[in-house]
Amino acid sequence: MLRTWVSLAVLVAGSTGGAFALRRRCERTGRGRRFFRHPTATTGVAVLTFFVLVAVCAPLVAPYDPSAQPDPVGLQNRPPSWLHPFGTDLYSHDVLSRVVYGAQVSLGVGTLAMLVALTLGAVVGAIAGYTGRWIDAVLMRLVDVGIAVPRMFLLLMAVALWSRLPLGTLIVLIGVTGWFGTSRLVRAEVLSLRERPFVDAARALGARSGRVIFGHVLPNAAAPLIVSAALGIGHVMLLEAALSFLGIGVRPPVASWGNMIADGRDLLTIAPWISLVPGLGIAAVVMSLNAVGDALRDALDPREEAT
Amino acid sequence: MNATAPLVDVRDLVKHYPGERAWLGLGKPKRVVRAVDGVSFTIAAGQTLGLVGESGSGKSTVARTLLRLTEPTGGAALFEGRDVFALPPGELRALRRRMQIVFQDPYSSLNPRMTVRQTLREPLAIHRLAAGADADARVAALLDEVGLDGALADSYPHELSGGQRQRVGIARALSVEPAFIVCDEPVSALDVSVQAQVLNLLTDLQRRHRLTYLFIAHDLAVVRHTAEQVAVMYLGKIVERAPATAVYQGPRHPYTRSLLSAVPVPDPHAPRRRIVLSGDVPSPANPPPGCPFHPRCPHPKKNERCRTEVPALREITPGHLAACHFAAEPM
Amino acid sequence: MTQPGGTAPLLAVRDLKTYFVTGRGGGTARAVDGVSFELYPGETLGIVGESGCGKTVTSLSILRLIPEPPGHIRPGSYIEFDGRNLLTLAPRDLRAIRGNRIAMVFQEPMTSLNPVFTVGDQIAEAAVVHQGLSRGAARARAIDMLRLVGIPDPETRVDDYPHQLSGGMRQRVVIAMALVCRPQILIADEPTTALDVTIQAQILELLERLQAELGMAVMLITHDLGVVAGTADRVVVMYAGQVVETASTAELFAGPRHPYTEGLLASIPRLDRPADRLTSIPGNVPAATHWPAGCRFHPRCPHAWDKCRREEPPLLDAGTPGHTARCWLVVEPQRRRPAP
Amino acid sequence: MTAWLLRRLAASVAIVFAVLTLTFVLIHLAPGTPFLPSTDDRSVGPEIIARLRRQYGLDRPLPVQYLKYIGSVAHGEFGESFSQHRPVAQALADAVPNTVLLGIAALVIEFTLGIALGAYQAARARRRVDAALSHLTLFFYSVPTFWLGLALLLVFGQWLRWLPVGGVSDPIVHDTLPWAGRVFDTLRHLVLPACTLGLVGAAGTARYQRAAMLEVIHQDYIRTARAKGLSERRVLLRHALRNAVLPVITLLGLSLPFLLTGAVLVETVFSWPGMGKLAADAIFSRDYPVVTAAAILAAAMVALSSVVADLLTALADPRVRLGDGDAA
Amino acid sequence: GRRVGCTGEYCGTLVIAAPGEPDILLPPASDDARAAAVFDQVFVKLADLGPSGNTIGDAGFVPELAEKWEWDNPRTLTFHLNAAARWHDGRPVRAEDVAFTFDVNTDPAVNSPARASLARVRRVTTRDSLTVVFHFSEAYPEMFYDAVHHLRILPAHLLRTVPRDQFRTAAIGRAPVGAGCYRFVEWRAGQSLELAADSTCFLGRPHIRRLVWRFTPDPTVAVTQLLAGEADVFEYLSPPDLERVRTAGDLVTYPYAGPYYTFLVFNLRTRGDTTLPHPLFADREIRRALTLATDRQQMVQSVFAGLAKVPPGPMPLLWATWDSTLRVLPFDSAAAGRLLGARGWRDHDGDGVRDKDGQKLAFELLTPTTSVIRRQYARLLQEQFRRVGVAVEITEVDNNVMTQRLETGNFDAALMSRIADPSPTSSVALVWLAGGGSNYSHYDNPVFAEAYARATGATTRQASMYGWRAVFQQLIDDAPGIWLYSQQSVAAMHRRVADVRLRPDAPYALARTWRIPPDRLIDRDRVERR
Ligand SMILES: Nc1ncnc2c1ncn2[C@@H]1O[C@H](COP(=O)(O)OP(=O)(O)OP(=O)(O)O)[C@@H](O)[C@H]1O
Ligand SMILES: Nc1ncnc2c1ncn2[C@@H]1O[C@H](COP(=O)(O)OP(=O)(O)OP(=O)(O)O)[C@@H](O)[C@H]1O
Ligand SMILES: [Mg+2]
Ligand SMILES: [Mg+2]
Repeated sequence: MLRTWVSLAVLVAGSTGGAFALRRRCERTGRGRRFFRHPTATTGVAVLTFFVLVAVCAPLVAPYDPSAQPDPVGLQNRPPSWLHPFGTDLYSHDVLSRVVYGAQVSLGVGTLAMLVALTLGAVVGAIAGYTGRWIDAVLMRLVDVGIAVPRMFLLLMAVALWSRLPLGTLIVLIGVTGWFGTSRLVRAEVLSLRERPFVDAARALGARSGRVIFGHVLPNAAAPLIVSAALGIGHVMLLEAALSFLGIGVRPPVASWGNMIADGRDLLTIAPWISLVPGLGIAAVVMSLNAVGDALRDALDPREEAT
Repeated sequence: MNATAPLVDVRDLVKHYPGERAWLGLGKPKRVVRAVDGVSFTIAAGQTLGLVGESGSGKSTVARTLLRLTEPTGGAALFEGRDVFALPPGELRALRRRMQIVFQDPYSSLNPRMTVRQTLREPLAIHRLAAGADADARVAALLDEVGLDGALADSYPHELSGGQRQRVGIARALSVEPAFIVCDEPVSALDVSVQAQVLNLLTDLQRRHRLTYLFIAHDLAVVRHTAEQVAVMYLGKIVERAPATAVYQGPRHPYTRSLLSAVPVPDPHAPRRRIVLSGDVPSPANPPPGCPFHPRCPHPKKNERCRTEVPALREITPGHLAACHFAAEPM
Repeated sequence: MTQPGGTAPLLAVRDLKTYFVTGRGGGTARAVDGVSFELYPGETLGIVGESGCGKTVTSLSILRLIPEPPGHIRPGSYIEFDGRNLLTLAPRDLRAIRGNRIAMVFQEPMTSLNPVFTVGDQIAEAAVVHQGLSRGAARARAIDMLRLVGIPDPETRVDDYPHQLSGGMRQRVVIAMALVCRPQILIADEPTTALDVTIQAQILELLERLQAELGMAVMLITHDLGVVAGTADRVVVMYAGQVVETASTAELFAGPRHPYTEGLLASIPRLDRPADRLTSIPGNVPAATHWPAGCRFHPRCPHAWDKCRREEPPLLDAGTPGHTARCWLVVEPQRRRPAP
Repeated sequence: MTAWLLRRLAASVAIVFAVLTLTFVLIHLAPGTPFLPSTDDRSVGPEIIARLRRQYGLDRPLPVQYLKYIGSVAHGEFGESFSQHRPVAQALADAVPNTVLLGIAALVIEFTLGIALGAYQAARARRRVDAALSHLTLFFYSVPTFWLGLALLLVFGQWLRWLPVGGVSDPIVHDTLPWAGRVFDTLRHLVLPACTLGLVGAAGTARYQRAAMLEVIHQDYIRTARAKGLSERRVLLRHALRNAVLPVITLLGLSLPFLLTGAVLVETVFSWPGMGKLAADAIFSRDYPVVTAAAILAAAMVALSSVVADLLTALADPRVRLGDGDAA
Repeated sequence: GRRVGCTGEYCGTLVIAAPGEPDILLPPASDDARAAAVFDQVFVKLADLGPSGNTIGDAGFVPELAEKWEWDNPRTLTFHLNAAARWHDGRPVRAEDVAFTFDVNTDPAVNSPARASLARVRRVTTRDSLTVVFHFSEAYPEMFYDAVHHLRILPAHLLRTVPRDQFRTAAIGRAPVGAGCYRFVEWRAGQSLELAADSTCFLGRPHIRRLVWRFTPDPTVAVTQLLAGEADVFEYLSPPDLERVRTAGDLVTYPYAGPYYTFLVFNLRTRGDTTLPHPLFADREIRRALTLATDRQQMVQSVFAGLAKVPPGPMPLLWATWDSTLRVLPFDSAAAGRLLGARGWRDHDGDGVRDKDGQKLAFELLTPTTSVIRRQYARLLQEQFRRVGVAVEITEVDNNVMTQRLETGNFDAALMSRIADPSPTSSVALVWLAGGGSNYSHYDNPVFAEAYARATGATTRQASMYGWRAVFQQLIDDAPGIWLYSQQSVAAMHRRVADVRLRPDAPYALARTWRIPPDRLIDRDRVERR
């Protein structure tokens, strides 16, 4: 327990200190200043750093094994106490330990699924936008179809129909159903970049399409992509929680914040801490991601850069 | 014309942009934008052709199609005797070492995420001209050539002023040692003081490297200082083409005449005989029938023929071509 | 045309300082730094200078349209109109002047019209606000104004949206919008810069005609000395947030006293005087956050000597009445070096 | 305009058709068959399952099933629900109005509240109210929808008992009430689910609207409006808001898929018998005909809503002319 | 407040919170528990189970549609119908209706859940319009029970035209017509179902005027409605919900012996191939060892806090066969470890999991997502098995998928819950006899089959009890499953409802006798339907 408190204290100090240190470093560049000018950016960075550190150092921070059920009779649904700072759940699991390990899963699912979606969206969008003509038309019609089915329906269908999904597949599925918007964004960005003289200049110099797309177009489309990725991770975390709520998300005994909320849902009135803590965890992380995303949007805005 | 074969020979260049894309075949008939509609000219090696016209007259389109940044709809463009429009992609890339372009907007013609050095090294890498320290030396030489401080090599475009950026753009074009450079309004976005610097630089470079220029401008005064030959475009067509002096001293087309008169002269005592044209440039998607200029034409003899018959670009005096039914007659 | 002399100025700008706190680059952009000039009834005053020298900020400061933050007009600045200091006026009183007695035409005709309202609505709006025009009267007024600025077929054009008009027509609409309340002063900030030469000629022609018809004073801001030469009665040349030279048009072009003005004139490519090489001013306009010490033009000046680096010259009387220049050469003409 | 509409509708039909195919393929790729009893109380002989499969045409080869299905959908028939023992069309007819009601209510909250908040914040940009509201909207934007729903339900339904905890109407008194009473009853039931769905959306809209408004405020025409001597109020409400709302209208068309996603959760939490719940239940019970029909319907709604959003944009924005924008 | 409205004895609106909706309201087409609750009100049987719950002979059965009955001989049973009985459309109930009902329920095309019970009824004939005769192929103890318990009498005049293979989608299934004391009023899909009292009911006028089922997606929401005062009854509280309900002042709880029991079933055949023995569970000793390893008492305590009991064998509290003298396997993890070690399963590599010949002692435990309690149990079991070196992977699947995997034998072990008839006869046969439709473990022991035959052939209550004891002892010893819990059901009801009697096998069967005293009426009781 002592170890937990100490490591938590260290992590809080580390992330806050880290955020401020980063802020001091970044203040030297215009972009960094624009980023930290946002009132919530520093807090956002600190909170995110904290949760990432918690996830990474889970074995250090968690006081107990997250799936241990030391006493399913005596330790059920216990309110927070010194030994169990966030209480225990129905199975006598320590909620704190599960929240800590759940951070790994939730952040992991969010990040990985977002990466999948981002990659797909960027590639499809870039190809559609740059090549144009029928390839563009075909890809964009595909995206129209993808957007037309509410993502939840698609996921429900896939997850429910195939029933036993390993975590990896779930991540891929969430990613695969989430790139449509990104690809439109990238395409629009590429379409406008394609008309920019510096792209013409590269072509006039004899650069091949690959070099033009990856060397000139995509890096300049990166800013909105990064922003949408930051916001997207939060979105995926919420989605994972929703799937878990419907009973088809991350499978126990693996803890994710989503399935913890789902577990505690029936006990909301008698043991609210079970779902309150992971719920606040999600809200905190998603809020920070949004705050950081907003700040990034400003920091990376090319319009600001021109002046 | 010089006795030698021209370096660039553009014949009947046509570029139509399809207007509306009909979706599922249910759309209205397409409206074609006739951005360039049969333009021909030649440029002798080491010389400059000034291409002048109002916004939307198709100047940039000529430039872009000539370099095949946009595929032409028709016509031919001979460069050193070979038709640029007919080259397969591989040969086209090789040819791109020989012809280059400088853009109008110094702010958007440089990749904002590349330093000056990266920008200048890229063409060297593409054409495998130099690498490593060799390339750095080339970059330094190029910067020196366009009159930029070598210390600027590691700056990003947004850290440079407009004039400096335009110099980087010129250096980039020079980096592959081309014979021919298309300058698409290279000074329009610059302040007068800087504009003069850049114009001088271009003139110096031309002398030093025996460069050939297609110099595009909307300002006849700018072209006056650079071009041996001048072509005036209106609505996708060349309406007058002649040696510079001939154009400035004896314009044959009423459009050229009014353009000349509209240029503000920085002299309060200069006699002002502004020929103010009525109305705006018509849209190339919907050009007027007959002479494209007739709705705005101030020519006293304008008549029914102008409304119905397209005047051909014909030689009025040796080397002086104009597309006006009354070009031969004195005004 | 009225010459400065017996008449009192309509508008007097005294020591106007407008600064921007940029936050980045760690500094304050002294965009306008002690500008003074007068505008007399009925005259056309040209304000020229290169990009970034503070022309737009000057004009915006007059009607207090500077975005705050980041900008602010320094205390001590003074803009007199109609016997009152515009800079200390209550917002309500200021609004009664804006668009009513002093109107502005902005640089970008494309963006200074609201895309979602008809041009008729926008033209008449100032009249509706200031004069309480009814709907019908407003429309009639809009049509009148369109006719005044020479737009063909005003009865139908009045219902058009800005995007349905060409650039030249839009600029006419913007002018009509400014003139709807018959202001005493029209501030036109580069009204022709975004336009083609032929259209520029049309608009300049129009402004001249309207000034003659309506008898207002015009402040014509431009970077093109050619435009000034043909239209303005007097010229104020700005550089680096300051006025560097003021003179009547004829005098300025005949005998510029500031090397910057000279340089500007020389670097203009001219139809009437073809030259092989243009004369140019070396270097670039410095950033507004880092004006050079001493004379702000000294790094680019071919004649600069120690004093220029050390001491900032005031606006010095350059001989003829109304001709001033901010250059030590006015008092030490022997320092002038012959052209190379 | 008519041509544009026809074209867009044709495109929508194509999209719906593609969704139909997608759903069909997805479902038939999935392991597991329908017609297994849902309780383990009693066993159904294989011969009976076989008969049921025959009865529902599930014994045919897939392409045949697919073609037959397309044929019947073209005639407006979606087959029989396996689990509800009635035509799918009927099940949908019961569910869709509820979802439409919920969706419209949520949209109204989302956009009126969102636009008002966002505009207000932009007008007070960088002041303390703005910051406070920013945090608030960010919070609502970041909590899981169902969590918010559960919390509202607990507080307003169970503890305070101000509002009903679920359903579309009070089954006991609804039919006995006069017209106005029924409307009131339905509204009372609508409040919590619509707020849950609407608040999350409103938070997003407010953030978007604030950004759009801030962007517009820096436009030249706002400066022009000020230069005319207009009051700040008139500048903001007449000149700025109108323009800032335009991108939000486009958002309206895009928000429907999110709304339907949210509806799955909110309808579950609040026992709101709408499409989201119908679809989720059908998926869990492998009620293929209902799943496919719900997906088709959702796709049709999304496709139509984007057409409507474009129409609205065209109405609100004179620059947009329907007819020459390509469909992309 | 609607102050005016119904007053007196026969008012009252009872709102039943129902997590889930009936599939179809036609008895032969549905085996849904939600539907059954409605059938109990809308349809009548010839006779119904009495308070004793006896299923042997006709003792204790109470007359319903049949006023009286007599045995013509041991295989012929004659029922005399109540002449006052009327269908809800006003027509009298006739003997043909009973014969028709029998016909429908035995038609394979209809596939009625009652079909199996009626296997030994050869035919049903009518003697006159009010007399029906059941002819059995043999005499056996539960023949009366079989004849009446599953047969809800249908209106022949309305159903004759419905093709037999379309009963599942018949329109009348969504607007049923029966002869029970409540008649169907309205079914709002996804929302509610309403019945109204038939004041002329031949069984006596029901006191409560309206019965309304309010559908909710799950039990939690159902309880929430109860707590919010929007519903009056919920008959199946889970332990946490019970805790919630106890805090509410206007609710009363009614415990009743439940029909549910749950066990872990071992697949005795290889996963996915029912012809080969299972590598682990074919071995009786391993099954017994795993049973020894589970502390079932503690689990019941943990999950149910007294709301369930550890059953001696696979049986619900409801059955009369519940017998505490059965010899059960105790919780003894040391013994379990010894037993496993003796079979060669030791932790050779020290990873905490026993292994043998490189094979780990590990299996997959299937559990449905829909059941909170079974999910909870799965995790508790996982932990307990872990302690004896057995690794369990829990797979939560949808009920359908679970059923499918059980049917195809594609599983190692699963948590099965069963809702039982009042009599063990059919249930035990179905689950444990070779060839039984739900014998997913593929348990096949001739000794057991013989014991079963003896138990069901017994003619006295005592002999029957004795026989069942042998049946269950055999099951316990062979341990084809681990008998986890039998639930004590608890209903929660608004305190204004009086005279509440809940029958364990059908909590609402006696709803027509419940009462709301006139002085306790609340607003919704007085509402008059327009
Ligand atoms: N990609 C395109 N698609 C459709 N029309 C185009 C495209 N590019 C140019 N046009 C049209 O072609 C015409 C000529 O354009 P171009 O850019 O060549 O004119 P320009 O003379 O260079 O004008 P500017 O002085 O403004 O640069 C214009 O009417 C323009 O609208
Ligand atoms: N909103 C602002 N924030 C910060 N600095 C500003 C702002 N507006 C103007 N400035 C600064 O004020 C200086 C003068 O700008 P101003 O727009 O008056 O120049 P100008 O003479 O009108 O140039 P142009 O010809 O480009 O219009 C610029 O250097 C700019 O950096
Ligand atoms: Mg161009
Ligand atoms: Mg300006």
